[in-house]
Amino acid sequence: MLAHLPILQVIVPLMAAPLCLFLTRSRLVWLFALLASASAFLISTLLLQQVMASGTIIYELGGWSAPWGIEYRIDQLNAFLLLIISAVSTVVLFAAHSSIQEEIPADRHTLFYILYLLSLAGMLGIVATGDAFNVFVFLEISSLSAYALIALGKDRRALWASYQYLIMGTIGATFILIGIGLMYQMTGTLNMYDLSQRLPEVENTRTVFTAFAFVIVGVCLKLALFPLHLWLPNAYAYAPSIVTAFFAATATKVAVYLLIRFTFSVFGLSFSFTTLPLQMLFVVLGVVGIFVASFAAIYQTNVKHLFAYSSIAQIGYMIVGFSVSTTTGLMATLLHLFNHALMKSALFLALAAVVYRIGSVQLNQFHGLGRQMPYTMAAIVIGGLSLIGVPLTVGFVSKWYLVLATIENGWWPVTVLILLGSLLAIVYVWRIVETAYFKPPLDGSEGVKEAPLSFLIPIWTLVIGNIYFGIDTRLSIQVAQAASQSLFGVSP
Amino acid sequence: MKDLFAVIMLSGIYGLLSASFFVAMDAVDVAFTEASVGAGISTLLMLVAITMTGRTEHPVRHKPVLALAVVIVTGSLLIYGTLDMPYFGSAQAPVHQHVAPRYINDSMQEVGVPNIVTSVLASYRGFDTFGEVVVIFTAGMGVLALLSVVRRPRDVDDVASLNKSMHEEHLILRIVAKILIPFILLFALYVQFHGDYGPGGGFQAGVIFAAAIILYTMIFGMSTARRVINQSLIQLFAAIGVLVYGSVGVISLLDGKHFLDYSALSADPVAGQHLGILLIELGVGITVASVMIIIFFNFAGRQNDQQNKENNES
Amino acid sequence: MILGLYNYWIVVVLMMIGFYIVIAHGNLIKKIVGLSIFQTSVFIFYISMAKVDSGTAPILAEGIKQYSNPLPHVLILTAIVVGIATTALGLALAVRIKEAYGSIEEEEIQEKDNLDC
Amino acid sequence: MLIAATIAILVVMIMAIIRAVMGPTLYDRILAVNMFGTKTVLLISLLGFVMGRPEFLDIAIVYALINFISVIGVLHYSDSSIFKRSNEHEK
Amino acid sequence: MDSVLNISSTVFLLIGSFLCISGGVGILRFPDFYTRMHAVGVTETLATAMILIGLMLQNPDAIVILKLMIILLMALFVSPTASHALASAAVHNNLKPVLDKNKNKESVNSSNP
Repeated sequence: MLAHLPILQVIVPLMAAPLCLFLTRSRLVWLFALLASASAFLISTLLLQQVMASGTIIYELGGWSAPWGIEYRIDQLNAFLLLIISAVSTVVLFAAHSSIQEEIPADRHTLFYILYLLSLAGMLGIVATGDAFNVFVFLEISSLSAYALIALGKDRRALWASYQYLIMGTIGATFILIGIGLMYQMTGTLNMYDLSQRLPEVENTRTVFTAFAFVIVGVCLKLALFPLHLWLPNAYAYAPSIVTAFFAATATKVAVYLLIRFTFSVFGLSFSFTTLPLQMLFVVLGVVGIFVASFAAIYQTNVKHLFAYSSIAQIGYMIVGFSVSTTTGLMATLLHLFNHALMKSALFLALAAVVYRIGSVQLNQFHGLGRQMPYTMAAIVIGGLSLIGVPLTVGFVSKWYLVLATIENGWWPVTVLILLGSLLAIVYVWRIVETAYFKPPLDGSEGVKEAPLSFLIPIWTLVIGNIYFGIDTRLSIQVAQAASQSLFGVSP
Repeated sequence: MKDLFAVIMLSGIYGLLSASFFVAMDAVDVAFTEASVGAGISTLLMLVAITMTGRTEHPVRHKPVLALAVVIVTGSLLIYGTLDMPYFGSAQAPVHQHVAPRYINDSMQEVGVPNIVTSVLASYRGFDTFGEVVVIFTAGMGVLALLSVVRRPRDVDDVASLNKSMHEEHLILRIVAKILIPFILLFALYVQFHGDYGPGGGFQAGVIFAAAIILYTMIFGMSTARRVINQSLIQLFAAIGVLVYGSVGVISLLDGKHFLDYSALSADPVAGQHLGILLIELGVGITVASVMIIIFFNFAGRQNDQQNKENNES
Repeated sequence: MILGLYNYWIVVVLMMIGFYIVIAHGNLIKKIVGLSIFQTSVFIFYISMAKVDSGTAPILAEGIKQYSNPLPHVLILTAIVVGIATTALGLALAVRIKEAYGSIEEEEIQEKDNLDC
Repeated sequence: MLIAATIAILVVMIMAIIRAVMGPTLYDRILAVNMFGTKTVLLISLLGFVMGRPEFLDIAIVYALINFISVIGVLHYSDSSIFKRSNEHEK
Repeated sequence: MDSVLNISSTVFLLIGSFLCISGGVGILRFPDFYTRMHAVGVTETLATAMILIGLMLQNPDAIVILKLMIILLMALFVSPTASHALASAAVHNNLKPVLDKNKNKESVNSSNP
């Protein structure tokens, strides 16, 4: 069965989703979904090992060789992403059963798990596949389930946020579809590897240029890159907390993956970065994004909003690393993908616990929570420190490599700006710490207790991950380095 | 145009027009689908939706200058991109030179199905189609999550009485529908199993099947239809369709072949392909039909509920 | 012979009409209509590129030499399904928004949201 | 001859679109759309013959069916209370 | 024999096209809903039948003729039913016909139900 791991990775959650309909009790469905997600995690670990040991794995679906059939092509980059997604999903799902009791009506529980699994399968499918059109199909699976999941939020604003996300997401997906169509028209193939072989011949045509523009804009819409980020804060803030924790840690990462895949592997480095002024554009957007989003985060009163804006700022860091387009820069981006997934899932899960206990994430409800929910708030503090980039947390590692990469390239001003951006993070994290620890509890909040273990276990798993990977960086750096080197190796 | 009803009628016409265009462009399978989806199901859904959301659009207060600019930039970029394209209809285009020739020349030996679109859809790119089935399943689950209402038995009686008064006069419609519906169902089966030889296949058949049920629902009323089709049963059917498709793939895995490699199904590879395509098309058909019915029932059920509430208030 | 591209230009114009409706109009249902026009135009674009002069539908029959390209047809079959799925979900959301906010105009909803905050 | 008939049908289709755009009443639009639908059925059948592959008439059958169903649907849902109320408004 | 078939097919197609066009003119030119409906309803069924019969004469293939017959049957069933449903819905919702010729212009505008 080991040879079939690439496909099992996707179809295990995919087939588990419809099976959920046959189970009757909510708890049973939860266990089943957890099982499916955990086995996806197991598979991705094995896959990563295989890839690190023996290099790229190619799996031909239906037994048809590419480019006639669809193939899965797992290299270090995909395997790394698969691991991040399935790990976060499993940990988050662990807390789901308690969290959705409070936030979602009982008759929707089964549907919630089904949509969650579909969304997971969709993301895994996007990452695993080596076929451009297959990306579009799985993108839609994950997006459609995301729209429905966000709309399950309690607040009526969840519906409106979900609708806006639907419009933006569909425009993005359609742009990607147009881009794929244009590429197909010039090369006659849909397979990514084959595309990368055949695109150089027609590289200087206006059609390929347009195709590139459409794909990039479409991906950036999904990515919530700075001027196209408007859908994200509300979608994250009003979705059920579990959904927020899952998406904040994974959805934008998948989009970053697509950006890297298309620019580096499909179009090739020389086309993406020398023919077009893309590098400049992305640095500027990334840096502006960091500042605009961080300032916006400072003024938020809803903590979920605050962290959502902080996510946009973190995407800015990833884009800066990406646009440096050296091995170190890309490595910094990949590390930040991993680290950001760790911290944001921990932070949003902690918020889920807060919602479970006090039913709100308004900052003015946080008074005195530091004493009432010590473990949860401690997790938020450590996550926040990680966001800032304090040494001994994961945030430090990726910021460090990012700074290194920009210095290597001689981009001093960018380095300074990145460090300034981190200072802004201190401000918004401090606001939470101040309210939670230095203000007396509100009247009538005496009954607030610490979150139950079903929350604390996953939260602290992630927090310990945050610290562990901040100290022992071997694993994450080794994989990120291998991945970024392979990307530069494939397309010189 | 401020009247949404007119907008929807025109978009239905656009669906019909584009479908005729697809026929002219030799894409008969696509035309088949677009006709039943673009002009049929989606128009219907939009209509049901506007009965619930209101029919007129409010005038826009601000001038959409920014939007216009974005559209003009995007449009000119696309026009710019077309300049280096191969001419329309040219047989020398790369599209017709790479990949596709194998489908046209060899699919008969490799898959053994005259309709090349079916063999590419179900075999060469069978995994895309699996994705497609899952997309439609996701949509069904999403609509359920958004619109399903908990039904109390009293409401059902209200609906029944309301429907009775509404439909008693449509005697002619009822009789014609009674004659037509079995025929439509039969035709759906024909489309389902004739997909190998002509335009058609699981998706189109599923939509036509669902269309027959929708017709029945509209003419004989929601509660009558509910009595025929059990809501939770139809959900299970939607899941079963996906599972049928998936298990075909899993069978080939168990046989040591790659996922969705139909040659595992039979000793003779071409016979295996035939069997595999038959099974997965069946899976597609079941899921599509049941999801379409789920979507329509939930929209229409919601609308019935709202109407009842209004009637009770007034 | 630049006219050999006329087909694509018509498609681009249609696409942009749909796109304009999506981003410029405030009515939620109309946005969805625009979205489906936008997507359908992309489908037309794909199908036009599959056409070969004097080719016929890609269903094998005796005595026909030139077939049109079947691959875009397959892709678009999938894309149509995605399109209807999006439309259905979007409409469902619009219906729920109407119930929750009492309006399906973007501006009014935004105003009500600002009041909530 | 087939071509001539095709062109005639296209002309009629344009006429139907004009009526659907002009309205003025709901029923005019429905009538126009219904007419457009039946003409599409004819157009598809004719196109099959023009292109020399008349075996694709299945599509025309589907059109005829879908057209009927959508007209019934339009009538069914235009009968519902919201439309009546907005109609009364217009009066 | 062939030429007989061809000529008769041409004649049928011509009649069909003519009827179609006249229906189209009717839907554009007539003053109110009921008269437009009458123009379309009367011509439509016959036009469809004529064109389909014309097509049947063109092709000797049994399956094709069968399919055309099915379409024809469908048209014969469906068109009148749809017209009937449409007209009865219009009457039901108090759409008034324009009866007086002198008032034509105003009534077209005020024929909103």
